[in-house]
Amino acid sequence: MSSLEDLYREVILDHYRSPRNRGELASPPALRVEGFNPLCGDEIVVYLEVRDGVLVDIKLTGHGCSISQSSSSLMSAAVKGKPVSEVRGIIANFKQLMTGVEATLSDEKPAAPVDLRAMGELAALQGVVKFPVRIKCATLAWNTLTQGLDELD
Amino acid sequence: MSSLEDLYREVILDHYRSPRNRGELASPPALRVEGFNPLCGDEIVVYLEVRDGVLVDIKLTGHGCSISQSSSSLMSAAVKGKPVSEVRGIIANFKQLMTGVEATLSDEKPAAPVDLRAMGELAALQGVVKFPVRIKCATLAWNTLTQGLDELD
Amino acid sequence: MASGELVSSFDPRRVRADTPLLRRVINERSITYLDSASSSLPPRAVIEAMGRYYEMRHANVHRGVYQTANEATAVYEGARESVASFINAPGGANEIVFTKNATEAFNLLAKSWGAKNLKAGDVVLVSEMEHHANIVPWFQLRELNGIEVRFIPVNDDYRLDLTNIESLMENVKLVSLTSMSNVLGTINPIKDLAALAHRHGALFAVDAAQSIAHSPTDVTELDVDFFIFSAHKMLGPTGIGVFWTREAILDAMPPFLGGGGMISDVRTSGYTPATGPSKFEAGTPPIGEAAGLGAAVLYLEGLGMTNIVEHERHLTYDALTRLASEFDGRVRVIGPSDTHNRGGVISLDIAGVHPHDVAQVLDQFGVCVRPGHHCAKPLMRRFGLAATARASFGPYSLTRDTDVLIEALHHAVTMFG
Amino acid sequence: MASGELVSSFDPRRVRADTPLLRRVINERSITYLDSASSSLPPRAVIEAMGRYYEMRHANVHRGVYQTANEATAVYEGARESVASFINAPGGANEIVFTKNATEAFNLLAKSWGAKNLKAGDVVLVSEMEHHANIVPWFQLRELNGIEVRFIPVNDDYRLDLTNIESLMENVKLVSLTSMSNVLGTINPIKDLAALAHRHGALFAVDAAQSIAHSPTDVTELDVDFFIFSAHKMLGPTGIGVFWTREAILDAMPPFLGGGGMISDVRTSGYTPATGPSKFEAGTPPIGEAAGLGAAVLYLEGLGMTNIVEHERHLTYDALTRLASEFDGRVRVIGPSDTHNRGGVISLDIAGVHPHDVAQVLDQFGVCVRPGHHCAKPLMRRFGLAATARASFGPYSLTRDTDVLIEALHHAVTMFG
Ligand SMILES: Cc1ncc(COP(=O)(O)O)c(C=O)c1O
Ligand SMILES: Cc1ncc(COP(=O)(O)O)c(C=O)c1O
Repeated sequence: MSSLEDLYREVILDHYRSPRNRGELASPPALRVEGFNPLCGDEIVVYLEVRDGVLVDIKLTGHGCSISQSSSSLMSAAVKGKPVSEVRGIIANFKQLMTGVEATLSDEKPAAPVDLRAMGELAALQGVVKFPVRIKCATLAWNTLTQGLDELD
Repeated sequence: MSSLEDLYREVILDHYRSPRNRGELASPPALRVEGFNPLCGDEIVVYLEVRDGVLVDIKLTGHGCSISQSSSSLMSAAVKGKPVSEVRGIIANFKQLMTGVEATLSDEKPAAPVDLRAMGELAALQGVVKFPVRIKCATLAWNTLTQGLDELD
Repeated sequence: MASGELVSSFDPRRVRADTPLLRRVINERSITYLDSASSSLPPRAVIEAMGRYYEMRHANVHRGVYQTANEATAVYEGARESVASFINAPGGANEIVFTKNATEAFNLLAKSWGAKNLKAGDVVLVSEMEHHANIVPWFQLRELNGIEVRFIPVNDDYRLDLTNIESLMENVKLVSLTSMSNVLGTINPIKDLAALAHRHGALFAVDAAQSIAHSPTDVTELDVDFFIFSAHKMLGPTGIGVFWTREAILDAMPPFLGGGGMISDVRTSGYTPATGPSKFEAGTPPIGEAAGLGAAVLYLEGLGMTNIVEHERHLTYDALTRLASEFDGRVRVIGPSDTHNRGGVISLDIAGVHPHDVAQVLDQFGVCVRPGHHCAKPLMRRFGLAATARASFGPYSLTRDTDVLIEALHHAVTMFG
Repeated sequence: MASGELVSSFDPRRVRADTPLLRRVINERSITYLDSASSSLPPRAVIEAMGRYYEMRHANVHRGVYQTANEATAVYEGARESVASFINAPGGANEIVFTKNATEAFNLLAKSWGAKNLKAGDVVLVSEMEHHANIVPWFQLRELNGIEVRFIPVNDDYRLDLTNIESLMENVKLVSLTSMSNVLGTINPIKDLAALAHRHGALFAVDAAQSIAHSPTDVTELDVDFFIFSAHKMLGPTGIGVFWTREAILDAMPPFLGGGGMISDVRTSGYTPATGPSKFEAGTPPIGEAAGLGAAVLYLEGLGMTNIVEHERHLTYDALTRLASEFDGRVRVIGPSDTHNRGGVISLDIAGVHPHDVAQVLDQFGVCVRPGHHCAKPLMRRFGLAATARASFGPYSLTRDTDVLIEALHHAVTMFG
């Protein structure tokens, strides 16, 4: 069962049971972005408030599996209050954590390793990469956030 | 090669090379009926003249393989000048010669055997039954004739 | 298949031994396959029939004169005969059209028969428990010609709500229903509903994808008009489905896909369609697949469909009983709780555990269940669910499978607290 | 397929040994298979890939979480990757749609892309040498929306008559041509014609059914817009075909068949289609077939497409030479008489012997040739023929096959005097 426990680490189960930054923001002024994974029906709504280049607030609603829910909760905690440029960096890092290993699975050269220490709690999602079908669950919130930031640009 | 020679008996090759009753009849008064085998592209046109219940004249045009052509030639020779009721009997006999063995191939009980002596030259087409795909070639003219007789009824 | 390969009295362990995939070991446990509603596992006889076909007889069908072409044609047309007799088609093989799957068959129904016979305002009556295959083609037809697609509601007891069926029948030209829900396991009263449809002058189509391998079929006795299913849910291969209708209806249907094989003539100015099932089988047909389907039909007939019904009813009863008693109400079955008019498809909703996670945990025990909306989103919405985790039985299933399922479910429930 | 199974330098006898069907004995003679243009013979690697799939990994794809479902998905999506790289699709696997055969792919082209982008008066330019698969769907679209279907004539030298091509291009929105005629063997100048079409603002579709297994393919280099073929003509199984187009075009195409798998949402009020190739793959896809197709691509790549071209050109040259010299003009080849831009498809017209009879006599020698109109009736009419007897080569063909063909043809000619 070791890889299962690797997938469902305590941090993940904790964020699943007690999601951070759950709720809505009035929009406007906040931006509301929807994400949807048609394959498994996971839905997410991200509310973003950016002021002076800083992501001052973020809230999330939606439903989905423990991976998509905890990933969105972990994401919100990681990006809230950060400058947008820094948020983009965090997103890029996280996506690489997911894709680097995807690439390894498909026999390509692994991407440069991600600095896991710098990722804090997010690193708990590392176990997902051993379950390629779940990667989409983990990245849903992140893709939705990216879409929101792109819209604000 | 024995079954091949059974298929292409001398009578068949003879009727193929020198088809009987080839040509057209003015229609009206004659009836013109077309037959077509979409599978192999064989085409046949049968001209019928029935007076007082007798098939007084029959002519054929069209093109096709040696089996369809010789079968139509043999048919024309067998039915020409005969009362329609007798023609229907010849058709039934011939169809049974073809279907009886089809049924045997598909594991059903064979139909009652056909009296081959009564069939004269037509019996030469017996070899066709060993080649199920060619049965449609052999019956094309006969089905077309039946259709014509039905129209006249 | 030689008759010696047939089992004379039904024994699921024998079926198990016949099914190579059940030898798989997954995460150090024997596989527990509980996803037959998605796709069934073919027995060796089916796999070998296809292998033999490609090794010995493969050739394109029709118009071939040489021996292997005749043999391939015999395999293909023989499968048509087997299927016709399996469902007791009144007109025999001439009424059987091979498609690529049940979904294509529904598209054929909607876009050939439907496009010709339905006009704006005509109603196609389906139900809230239909698979998307029996919904989306009707929506597509609606875009084309303005028909109405009407839904029979589903009751809280997971059965069709027929209270207002008479008024629902207004302007209905076709009733198209699943014989068994792929989510709920509910078996619908097809024969009665077909009679009702006919009384209202409507035709009746059956989505038999779920029932075909799990109960005896007799379309003549059911007195329905269209009957659709897929080989891969009846121990056969992917890539082939069946569309049945009465010969008279089939003959009057306009062509669907165009190409070789479905024509009787083509000129630069136009074309004339072929007659019979060929008209709807454009291009090189699924010949190897027909070899597999034919073997699957023989195999199922060898098991005996009534034996399969009995066996699966027993498994279902046992599983429903244990699921109801073992989890203190945390595991909810989305479907009828008894085995009356109910098949072996068991959808689960587990408080606090997402179906995706359920399936993931179960996979660690080698248990194969399917999470998701099961291509029945209207039904999911009806019950306020995004997804379920679905376990389903086949003739090779044993109570031992339910044992492992329950063991693994306990683990999932504990894990997510 | 393990790389050890690959042949490093091309040897047709090795291919022969790999092909189980070539061990057949027919009428006491070894089979002489000369019908690869109808359907090719799969090597053991392909048959075993399918068998292994059903024995080890079969499950429905998509949405599965358990291990075999993931493996089945990997097989299916892996085949998409292999095909994309085999034809050098610029956008990779996302541009590959699996259909049931080439014919369905043409229907997808006509009824999805065509129905959306073509209106009354727009012209689809095909040629007199097209297969019905590239004619009938356009006729069907014409019934729907009044497009014009225009034919490039074929010259007496069995090649496209391009004299008036500039004026033929008037109002043309799509040129849809075969890369190689399945009757004449003629190879058309696809790259030049695609450039011409683009100059006139038209898109360009290729019917590659005949060329795919007989020459290297590079859709990027050809700069075409649609590319269509079937697995069963490239050593693969029946039941799967390929539709390729650029990602941007694919994304803009409306759905075709409706059902599960091609949606992103379904409500009782309507549906939202999925994106990517899934949008066009309704229902359970041909998964076992994809396993076979993937193996076929690997096998062909192992042989080397340029090796195959060379080999078949040699066989064709030899056969054409001998057919021209041995029969005192009684045997006429309907197709180019040299091997310049010509593949190994040889249609025969024998004075006084109907093609059906030719094929029947040849069958007695174990020789498999196909009689008929080859689903190219407009071409047959153009040359005043009802049918031809067609011999065609594959990578497993040898000059020995031509020896037997010629021996048997002598017998036929003698027999019919
Ligand atoms: C040139 C050509 N196009 C299209 C097709 C159709 O292929 P399929 O029958 O596999 O759909 C064929 C083969 O029959 C062909 O030879
Ligand atoms: C009830 C029902 N109808 C239709 C289908 C569609 O079958 P297929 O995917 O083989 O076309 C399925 C299975 O997916 C089903 O369960």
